[in-house]
Amino acid sequence: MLTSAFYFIAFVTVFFAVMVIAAKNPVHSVLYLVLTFFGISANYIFILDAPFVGIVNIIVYAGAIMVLFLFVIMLMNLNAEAEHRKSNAFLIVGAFAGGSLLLIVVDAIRKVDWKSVSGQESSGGAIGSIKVLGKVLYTDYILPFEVASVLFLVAIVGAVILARKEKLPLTVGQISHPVSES
Amino acid sequence: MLLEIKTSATSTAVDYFPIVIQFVFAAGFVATTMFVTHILGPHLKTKKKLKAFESGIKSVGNARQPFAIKYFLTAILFVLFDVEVIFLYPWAVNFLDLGMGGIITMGLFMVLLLIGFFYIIKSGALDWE
Amino acid sequence: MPNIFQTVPLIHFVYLSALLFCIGVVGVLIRRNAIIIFMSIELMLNSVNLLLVAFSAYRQDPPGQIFVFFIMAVAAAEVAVGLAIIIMIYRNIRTVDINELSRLKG
Amino acid sequence: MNLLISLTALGVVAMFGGILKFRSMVMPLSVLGLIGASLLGVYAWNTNQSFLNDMMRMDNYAIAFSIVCMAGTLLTILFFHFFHSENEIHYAEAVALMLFAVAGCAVMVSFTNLLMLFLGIEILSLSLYVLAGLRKKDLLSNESSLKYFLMGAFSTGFLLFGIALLYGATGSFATTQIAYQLGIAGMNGMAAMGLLLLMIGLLFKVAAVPFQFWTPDVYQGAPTIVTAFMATVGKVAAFAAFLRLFQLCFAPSKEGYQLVIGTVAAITMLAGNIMAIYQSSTKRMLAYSSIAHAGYMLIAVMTLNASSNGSILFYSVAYTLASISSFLIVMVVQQNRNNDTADDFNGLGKTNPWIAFALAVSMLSLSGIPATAGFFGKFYVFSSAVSDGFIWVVAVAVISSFISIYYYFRPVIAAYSKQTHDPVMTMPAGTQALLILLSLLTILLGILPGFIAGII
Amino acid sequence: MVTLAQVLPAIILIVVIFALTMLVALYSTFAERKVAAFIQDRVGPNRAGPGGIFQPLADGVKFFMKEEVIPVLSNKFLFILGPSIAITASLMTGVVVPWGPDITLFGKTYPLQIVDIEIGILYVFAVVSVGIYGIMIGGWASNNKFSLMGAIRASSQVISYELSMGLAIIALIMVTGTLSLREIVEQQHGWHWNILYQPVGFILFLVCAFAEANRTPFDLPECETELVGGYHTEYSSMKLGFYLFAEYINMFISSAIMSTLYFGGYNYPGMDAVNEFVGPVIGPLIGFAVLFAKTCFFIFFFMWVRWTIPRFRYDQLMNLGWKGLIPLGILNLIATGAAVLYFK
Repeated sequence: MLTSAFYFIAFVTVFFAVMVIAAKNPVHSVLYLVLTFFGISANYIFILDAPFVGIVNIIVYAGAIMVLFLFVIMLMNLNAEAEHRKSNAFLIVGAFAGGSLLLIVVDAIRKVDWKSVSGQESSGGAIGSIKVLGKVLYTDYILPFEVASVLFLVAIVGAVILARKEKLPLTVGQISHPVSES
Repeated sequence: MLLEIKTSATSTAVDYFPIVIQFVFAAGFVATTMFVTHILGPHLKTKKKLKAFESGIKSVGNARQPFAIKYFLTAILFVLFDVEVIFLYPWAVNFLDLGMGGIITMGLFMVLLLIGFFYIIKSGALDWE
Repeated sequence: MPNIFQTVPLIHFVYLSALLFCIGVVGVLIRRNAIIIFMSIELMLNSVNLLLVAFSAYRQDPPGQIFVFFIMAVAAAEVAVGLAIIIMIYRNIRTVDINELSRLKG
Repeated sequence: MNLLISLTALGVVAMFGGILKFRSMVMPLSVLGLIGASLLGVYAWNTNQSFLNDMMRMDNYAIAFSIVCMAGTLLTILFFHFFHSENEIHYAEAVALMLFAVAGCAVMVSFTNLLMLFLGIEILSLSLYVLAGLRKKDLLSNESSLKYFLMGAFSTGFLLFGIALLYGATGSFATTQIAYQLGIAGMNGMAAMGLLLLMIGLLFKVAAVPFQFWTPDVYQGAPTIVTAFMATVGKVAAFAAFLRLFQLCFAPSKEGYQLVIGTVAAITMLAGNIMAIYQSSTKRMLAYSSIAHAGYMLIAVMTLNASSNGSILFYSVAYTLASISSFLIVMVVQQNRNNDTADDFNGLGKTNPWIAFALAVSMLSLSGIPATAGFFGKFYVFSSAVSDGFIWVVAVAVISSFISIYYYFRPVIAAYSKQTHDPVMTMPAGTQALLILLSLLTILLGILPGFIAGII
Repeated sequence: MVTLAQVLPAIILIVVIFALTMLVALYSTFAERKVAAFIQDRVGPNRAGPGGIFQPLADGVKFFMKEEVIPVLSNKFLFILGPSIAITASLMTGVVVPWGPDITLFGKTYPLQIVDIEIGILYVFAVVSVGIYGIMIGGWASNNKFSLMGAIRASSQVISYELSMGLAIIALIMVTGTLSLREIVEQQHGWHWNILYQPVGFILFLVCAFAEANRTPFDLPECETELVGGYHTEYSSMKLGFYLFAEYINMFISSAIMSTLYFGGYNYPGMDAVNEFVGPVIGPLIGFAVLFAKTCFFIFFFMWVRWTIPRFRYDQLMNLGWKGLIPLGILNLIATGAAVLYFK
């Protein structure tokens, strides 16, 4: 039952992921990506026993990051016509590159002896629970946690200075003269 | 066992399964209702009615026009703070167990967060005129 | 406690996340809209998350999931900065097509 | 650790310089702070402390590279101060971002856990994305920022996938644990794949061929001082992290991938140098030259023996000194003559002899002529490769160094042998003195290399 | 394996809760009009049935029978998707609410809660944050300036207030030490309601709940004086109905959650004695009735506020969210931390 659930979820996830890059309308892409995230979260919750990560995945990715994407796309009026497709050659090269990467990865991990990799019996406590994760995070991973707050500071400063308006003429290169905004 | 008093730890898959049922139920309800209204309601197509409504005046231009930057900035800052708030949950749950160490850790984090917040307020990024 | 992990082999998760990762890579390579490229990158990061959680669950080892939180935090920070860049560009030239930029350089 | 805290605090202070109206304090404070942080580093020398569940270790390697990065940042901030008015919008924020970036560098060079490596890289990269787009109304700067951002995020994906696979193979993110597990079980397919993807991610960050394609546009479009910062501090930190990762985790199995890195290094050197010849813009030429230098430094990563640490440190110092001053000179020329082709350097020897001298020294050092620091940088790197038997890589490196002389000398020759009617170049006060100081340091290291070479 | 026999109780409970939610939502519309009438000294709807009691049913039938209008320039699929997401999301939140104490039927004990998960509150947050898509997509797909503006305002508002709501909840969790709604309720047994420990947190939560549900005084997204109908300007028939319903369901559920988190849920003073007296079947039902009464009070409160307090201006609203509530939330967090450490 779980195995078939996994195959179902996996199939749906991959399908939506493909649709993300295939959809013409960016709004559709965003929605497909949200669905992909739901698929991944379903994996966390239903199969991998990691409910906290699953829910946080939805809150952070679907509830915050993708909302921001949608915001930007909606406000910028990016309709389907906005993007000229790359030529077919590009498509083929891209697909070929991705496909070969996949083949290489799959080939490398196919031969791994999984018994040595996993196979540890569960120790009883649910490691995906918020309590356990919180304990580990705030005892062993204090330093990365604080460093992450520096990262947030950088992001705050960066976002504020880049997104704010500035009343200057548009230029191309530091030396050349202003060009008119069209 | 679903909906029985839990005696031992069970895996989360079973715990969460009713959510799927609920979803199927809700989605089914929505789809059915939509379909039924579609069947029942009258279908009169008139051109004027299908135009975008702009207070009775003829609609002008594309609705999807670029917007004030404040909205973007609000959304961007929301994303950052949302993640910071998420980090607080596992801490709050273990608040008593972590003791002083936890408080210092989070205190430092909060100080940096507040510095960022102070910066945002002071730089006027959130001023709605 | 029914050991749920015995039912789905770990390698299937590795395949799944590798597949998602490669879809993301292809997306980056074939699209020109900066926002869609960025979304493909998010997809790549998510496939990494999936892989980490799968390993963490099968090994019963919490750090894997902790790492995922940090990836999410970094993704959020990246999104904030990245979309700020995209907005900045859009305000200047009214497009987010990366090839348009090269053309405008002239 | 103290070093990291003080850098962060410094960044926080600088961040408010603009909005709390103490702009004029920002530069002196940052300079003093950076010097203080370096002293803290010196103070921690040989203590080899590890922090908080072995997340990072301040060994001599970490301290040395932190100090190099901080010195680079110090110079960048000084020049930034010279060329940008304090009243310019975002002045304080830009300085703050540089300070945060160098905090990220300190994390990158001292990590003993892959999580820290990742966070360090991200702090550095995010700051650089923003700095590259600092000229918000300049399309080239915009493009630079966007390209750098997309490529950086893309490469982060590879890096992370590599880390995830490595975690799958070894069950840990700690370098000691990874090395231990790999020592027991050996490299299986998954670990090897993880290593490969990690390597791709890092090669992206250091701009090695075939992952270099973003570099020229990004370096050219970014404000020149930011370019200098990226090309020196950013690159040095990336290399230090690269080498540290491989020293800590993968050193025993180096036979497996040395050939790959060697090939990449060879192609990078050749491609970087050959492409550089065809550039008319000197700034763009320097961008390609930085790709070539990534190739030289990769040789040290490839050999991965006892002397690689010292040789890459020396190379970093030499490269940082020469690169910063050459970018600065390009900036001066750009501002005075509105362009930066080799012709714009005409007559520099007459009009501004000291600038021409600094140009000559930095170019000589970049091309590796004896009696400059660059020579010993290359010498150490090449000799450790030769001792490990990588004659062919060194041969390619030497050939490409000869190629590089051609384009490095172009502006120098123009400066000394051609005439101009343009007026004397003007530049902010202090620039010239600093440039001369950098040149003297370059020469000093070229004469007395032992000063730095042996310390780690 | 999950068998039908296992799932059946869950399904029954889902159906019951679903019916209840729908009923409450329907009658909330009625109650709203009656309350408005009461406050404004009018009679309110009184034609359909005695005292207008069948008015909501008539409204419901009308929604079914009305013509569907889908504007030509809109994106049809997304246009339909918007309200569907909105109502589905609002229906999903109710599953984690513990509606009553465990009930014993036919010799077996069943909890009156559809799912008891360890991170119940986070689940609610996740669903709420997904609910934004309904508004955004609907507003964008309409291809109408008012709708888009309304959608943008609504989503900006919702995300801004989500932060303070999170901060309020975190302070609560520091007291309770758990995210499971069931455990939170059980900790409040008798009189130990969380409102006593978290008064500021409750006020924060209450304000945010108003904003999240887009209720007055935070109903800027649909303020008819500026934006006609806001994000649902172009909607008609059942799709409009879904948006309106979603709002009422959200109001109901957030009232229930507020009662659960801060007002003891199904607990009431002296419930042990009552339970002993009436037995294991009636007792839980009384508990349920208590929760329901508390919820109804909050729904009434929502309506009361709507007809009493004028609407904010948008800049006031954003300033309140970012510069008022977030600092307040952080202060509350610090105070709570200090208090918890001091007393335990």
